[in-house]
Amino acid sequence: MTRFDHQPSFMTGDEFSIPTFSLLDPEGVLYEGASAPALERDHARRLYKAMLATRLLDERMLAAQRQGRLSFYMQCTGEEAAIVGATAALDERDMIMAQYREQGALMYRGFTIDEFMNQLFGNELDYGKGRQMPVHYGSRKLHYMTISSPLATQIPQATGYAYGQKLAGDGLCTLTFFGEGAASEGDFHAALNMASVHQVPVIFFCRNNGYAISTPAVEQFAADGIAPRAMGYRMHVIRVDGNDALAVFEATRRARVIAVEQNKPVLIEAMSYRLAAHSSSDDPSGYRAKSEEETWRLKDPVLRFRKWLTRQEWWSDDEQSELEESLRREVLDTLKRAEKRAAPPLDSLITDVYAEVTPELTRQLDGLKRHIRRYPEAYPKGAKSLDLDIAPAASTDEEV
Amino acid sequence: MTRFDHQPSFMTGDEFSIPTFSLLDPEGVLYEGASAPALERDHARRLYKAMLATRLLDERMLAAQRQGRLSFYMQCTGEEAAIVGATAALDERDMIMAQYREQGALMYRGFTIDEFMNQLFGNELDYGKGRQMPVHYGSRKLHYMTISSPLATQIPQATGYAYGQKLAGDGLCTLTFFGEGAASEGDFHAALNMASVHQVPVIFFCRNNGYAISTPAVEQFAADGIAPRAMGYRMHVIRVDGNDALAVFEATRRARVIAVEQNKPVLIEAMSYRLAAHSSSDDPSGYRAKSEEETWRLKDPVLRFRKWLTRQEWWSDDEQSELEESLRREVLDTLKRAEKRAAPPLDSLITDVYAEVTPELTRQLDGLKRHIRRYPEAYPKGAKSLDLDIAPAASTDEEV
Amino acid sequence: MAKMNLLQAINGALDIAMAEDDKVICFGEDVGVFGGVFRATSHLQEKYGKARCFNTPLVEQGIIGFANGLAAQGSVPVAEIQFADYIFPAFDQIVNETAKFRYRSGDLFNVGGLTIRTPYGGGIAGGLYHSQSPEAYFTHTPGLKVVVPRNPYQAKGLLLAAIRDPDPVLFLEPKRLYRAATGEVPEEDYQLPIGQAEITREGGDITLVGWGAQMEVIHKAAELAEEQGIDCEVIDLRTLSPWDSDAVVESVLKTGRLVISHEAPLTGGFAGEIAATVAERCFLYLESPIRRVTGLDTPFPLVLEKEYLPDHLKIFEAIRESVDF
Amino acid sequence: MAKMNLLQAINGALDIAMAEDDKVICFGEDVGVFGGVFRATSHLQEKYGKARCFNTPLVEQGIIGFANGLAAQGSVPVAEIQFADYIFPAFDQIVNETAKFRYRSGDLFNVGGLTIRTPYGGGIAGGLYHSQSPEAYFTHTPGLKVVVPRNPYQAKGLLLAAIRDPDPVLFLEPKRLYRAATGEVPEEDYQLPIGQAEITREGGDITLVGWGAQMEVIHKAAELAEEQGIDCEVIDLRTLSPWDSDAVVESVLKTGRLVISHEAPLTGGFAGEIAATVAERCFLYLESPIRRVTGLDTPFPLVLEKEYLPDHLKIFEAIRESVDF
Ligand SMILES: Cc1ncc(C[n+]2csc(CCOP(=O)(O)OP(=O)(O)O)c2C)c(N)n1
Ligand SMILES: Cc1ncc(C[n+]2csc(CCOP(=O)(O)OP(=O)(O)O)c2C)c(N)n1
Ligand SMILES: [Mg+2]
Ligand SMILES: [Mg+2]
Repeated sequence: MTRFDHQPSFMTGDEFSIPTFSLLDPEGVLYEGASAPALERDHARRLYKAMLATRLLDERMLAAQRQGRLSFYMQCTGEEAAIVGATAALDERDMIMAQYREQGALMYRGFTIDEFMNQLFGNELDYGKGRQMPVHYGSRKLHYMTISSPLATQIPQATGYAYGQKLAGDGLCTLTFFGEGAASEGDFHAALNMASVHQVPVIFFCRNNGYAISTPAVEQFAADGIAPRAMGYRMHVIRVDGNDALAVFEATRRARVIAVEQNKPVLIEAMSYRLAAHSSSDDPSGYRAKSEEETWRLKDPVLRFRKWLTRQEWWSDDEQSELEESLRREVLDTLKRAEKRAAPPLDSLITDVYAEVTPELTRQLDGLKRHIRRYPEAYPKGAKSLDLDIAPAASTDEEV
Repeated sequence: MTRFDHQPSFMTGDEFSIPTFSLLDPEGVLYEGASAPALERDHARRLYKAMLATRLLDERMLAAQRQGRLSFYMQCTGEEAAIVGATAALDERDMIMAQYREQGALMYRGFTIDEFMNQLFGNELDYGKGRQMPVHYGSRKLHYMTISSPLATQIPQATGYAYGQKLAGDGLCTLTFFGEGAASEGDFHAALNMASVHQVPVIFFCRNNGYAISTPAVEQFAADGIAPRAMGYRMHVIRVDGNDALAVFEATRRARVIAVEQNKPVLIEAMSYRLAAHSSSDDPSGYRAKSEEETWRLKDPVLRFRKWLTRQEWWSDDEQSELEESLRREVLDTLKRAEKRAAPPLDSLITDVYAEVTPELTRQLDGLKRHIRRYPEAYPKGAKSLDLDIAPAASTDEEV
Repeated sequence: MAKMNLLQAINGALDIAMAEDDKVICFGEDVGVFGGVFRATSHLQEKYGKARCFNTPLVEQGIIGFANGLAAQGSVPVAEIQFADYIFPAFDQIVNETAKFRYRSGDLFNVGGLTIRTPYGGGIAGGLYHSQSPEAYFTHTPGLKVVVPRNPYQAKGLLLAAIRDPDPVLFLEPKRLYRAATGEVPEEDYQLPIGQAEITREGGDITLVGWGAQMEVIHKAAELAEEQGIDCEVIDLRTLSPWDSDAVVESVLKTGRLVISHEAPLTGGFAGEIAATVAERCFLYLESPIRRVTGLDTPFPLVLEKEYLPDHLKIFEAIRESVDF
Repeated sequence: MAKMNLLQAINGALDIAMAEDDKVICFGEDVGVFGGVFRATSHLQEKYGKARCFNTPLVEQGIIGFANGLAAQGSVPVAEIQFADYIFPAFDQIVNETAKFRYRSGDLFNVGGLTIRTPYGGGIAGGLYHSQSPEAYFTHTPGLKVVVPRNPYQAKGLLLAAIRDPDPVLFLEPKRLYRAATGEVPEEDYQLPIGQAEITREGGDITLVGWGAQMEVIHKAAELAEEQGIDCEVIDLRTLSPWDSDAVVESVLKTGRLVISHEAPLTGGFAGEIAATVAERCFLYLESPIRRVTGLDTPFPLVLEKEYLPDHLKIFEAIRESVDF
């Protein structure tokens, strides 16, 4: 099997190139020679609506953050096709393990605006009990793993999760989203190697959006993107135009067949661009040109898919304005409700550290309660949770 | 630059294959079409002598371990060509950062048998002051970084070291050896990616010897070896027959030119086989067939190179027996001397933790000294270091 | 009952857990065909198949990342880290992920099924990198449980409890005792409680606290003390996190004296936590300063290991000093 | 002298170190063009070129592995880890490599040139993963020095000392104070001593010990106490490893009372080490139990951060209880 060569020749990877799979041109027209995937009208409309809703939610919540109503926010803007397109190609019960910028996946699966808001405001209805920063969503019923800030940790976890699915034999897989920056972490290498060795039904979905905060992709890796790394694991790989929802859908659909039917991992690299700032704390003008952003704004993935849908006569301008209108209203109404809700109860400080609260934690909480009873004004949320009356002055603390 | 494709096709790495560069056939004859590298007589003889000396040292020290004179040992057996061939292609001042099985590199550079023995017995002359297990050699003057047991940690360190060399502009590089098992660690990915991004003169030399303790390469990775991973970093890569010293020499010589002249990292994968047990604590009969070992024994790298040398009339059977004889004698004599030497002094427990001993460590050592003075028999080495008389009975403890 | 060494007890516990529950899956470096470099997983692949007991690639962060995902999925992974010295590449997966999984998701998801087994400790001529006792890095990490058995009987009962515990458990195995410690162990299934210390010797003059391999050393010191007429109460903590402070406090309220011993370096070691807690809670009852007998504040040495280790003589001296205070 | 905030002081120290010595090299995630997400490395790339101040790929284990190698080569790397919460992927490189490099080689090689800078601590609505205070993981690691400045003046002088120190230093920056703390700072080069605590307020009734951002909180508590006629002595440890136990012991021998405060969880936190040491060395002088005012034994919360944090009121209560004991 070994092929011998008696001349010392070095290779570098430039011997081959990995094309970018695309179906829709910027005008939403199928490329010549391309065939549309089997995507039915209702499915396509659902995909589109989730993209649009994600865009609108992001716009509104960034504005809320700017108004000081929210401490922090991260937008998916520019990458909606990659996220929602991939999600639409999955079985609803497939596990999704995302990085943080993938709210579109939840939107597609039916996370309600209420549910988003409760997390964003960390109120008493937040599934995460107000413990994590905004955008760290999770949903058990929607098979969406709660987001964790440390980058790339979810990638080997996805390999393990999928291994469990394979043993369970339920024909499901796991898809994990991550950025091209996170792919530099050691956990990435661990995850892909173990997945290929252990033959696991997992889809590694890399959102290559050109930046990791301020670090451009050329300072992140020297190769032609992330895709060539798959070769090092003998793993199926495809690169796709991340701004083309149709192509992303089709690539993911096919990847899923490989994953589930052959128990083999697949790497998908979606080429896109982070149109917004990294987060509400970031200002990209310090590290990239506006003109670069403008070029990408022309490739808007939401618009491109809308054009295709419209051409299919599956979507109309009227529907568009109606949906925009109703979504904006829903977001605003929900926001107002969510921000007024009480904080999680004081006990949530010590629950879920262990399955059962330990005696030591009970002791610590008791001490804290005694302390808050002595100084209720200093701890308005804790005092409220303990039903203590506090002077009205102190409560302004809560109304930021 | 992006190439678009409108058909969803997956790649896996099977699109290309990486040949194995070789020059000498098992009989030590140059393959047809192969040309011998510019390796002069004295250089070739030095290379051979180091291979042979490594083999003999390993044989003798394993025996010593079996006799209970040494706590632990690891052999290089089967991989001498890969290690010594690579080292012979370097500048003497290039830094070598090895894993643990690369004593051949030190042998080539002139580490004396005395120096080996002092480390193996951790005596007062050991540069490492008796702190690390046997085979954890280091030599500042020979530019050989002290071995560290945690696997793969030296690989990103090599990238950093080489970055410093590049800034210093002294035309040197770093070569780091590691096993195909260690290449699974996250540090491997970190090291190669950073080296290619930061354009660093480092040679990543992977000894693919088929096993990581009991784990065969097929359970370590699914791809065709380690070499294809270079493609993921757009890094120069060559695979070489690790049992062919001439090919290893030539591949490394050329890699070094790329590293030093272009400031680019290179990956070399040397295909070989760990002929011995993993270490003196291991018994391979539990996980691999004797017949497999036999196949590889036929490819003995030391013998193959000897045959070539002999054909060149650069080596004779007489020289062989003389060298074997004198080496065996030297090893035995040195061993006897080294094992009798005193242990490092008690103070070596607390020195080198920081550049200067801290007050707290002085306090701790003082306490220990007081304790040993009270119970000298229980701590023969410490007592000796403190010049305490101890009853003869206790001292047997030292003569294992 | 059968006479077993500590490795056999662990192997037996794994065997029972795997036989009982298909969801229990054992993996790690060399744990498959070979049964682990110490042979703790011997024959498990033969019995339960390659899908449930297998070698992983050589990557600790991957092993624990994989294990976290597998546990979140509902399986019951028992991951082996070959030496505790090599657990650090997985530190992020353990400290930032395993420990915080349930809390951060508001209990939507958890990795409670996970058990991480790893051999720790010195006294085997292992030098810096085959001797470490890293427990204190983990006892400072809420969300983890840390368990250390002292003998074969404890090992089997505690490991079975750890595997079935609803929280992730780091199970530290005293490798010096793997073959050295033998004892009578029931062949059937049993569990010992997690979170409960055990008084292994009753006495009234002074309390000695430790865990794992150090218990043997402590008992030896207690015997030396007995020869001097000092009556030691000895407590094996067994679980270091969450630790049974009440048991230790109660004993010290009675004896008024405390010596704690571990192999890890003094500064920041877990003995500091115990001493601080007990000094606070037993303030009016302490008759002499709490003494910690530990490793030095250095990496673990090789040739001078005997000098470095907190052996029975050093503990005995501390007992004497405490009693003579 | 100039009025500066803590970030500017750090930036100034880096600038001086780089100007003085070509071997000083700064790198980490986003530290290049952008100058770091907190802007601590602003303008350094402009001034000293891309070879000496640059972005790395997003891989902490690589950053520290690279830094270890670079330091071993003789350069003076100053590596930034973006948040202390993200230092754990580099834990192996720090604990097994950085800390043991000199010792294991018998001083043939060392990484003494290395400084690791990283922002730590809570109070910025950062939740679990932008708030941690991981110092205790490192103070249990012989071979490392751990330094934490409390204000801009300290930050500049200590950072310059850390960069020039012959041992590797973990330099923890209180990010809550980055912009919040301002003060007069000399524009020229100066160093403050590593390994020496500082008495920041003299008093006779009780000793309060802390470091970093917690000093501000402790001083506030001392003022509250003063209103009640309690005269506090306050000590900023500044260096946590190796720590200046003599300074603390001396103070407690005088006051007889001690309160220690940090944000990290109680169990296994560094306050335990201090309490254990002082309780032993001041046994006959302590007039009340040593109190630790710390974070809870849980991950760091978000919405209930105020409730979680060891604020001035909690410290004040501990002072009162200690004095009233
Ligand atoms: C382990 C770790 N290191 C650093 C960070 C800080 N950080 C948060 S996001 C980010 C950039 C991520 O870039 P990428 O993976 O490309 O995702 P994108 O933001 O572009 O979607 C960094 C450095 C972190 N969260 N975790
Ligand atoms: C981080 C770490 N994990 C595990 C080990 C234990 N260990 C020592 S050698 C070894 C196998 C290494 O195999 P490979 O890299 O192929 O080198 P080889 O022994 O074949 O030369 C293992 C698992 C270690 N030393 N360090
Ligand atoms: Mg990105
Ligand atoms: Mg190998």
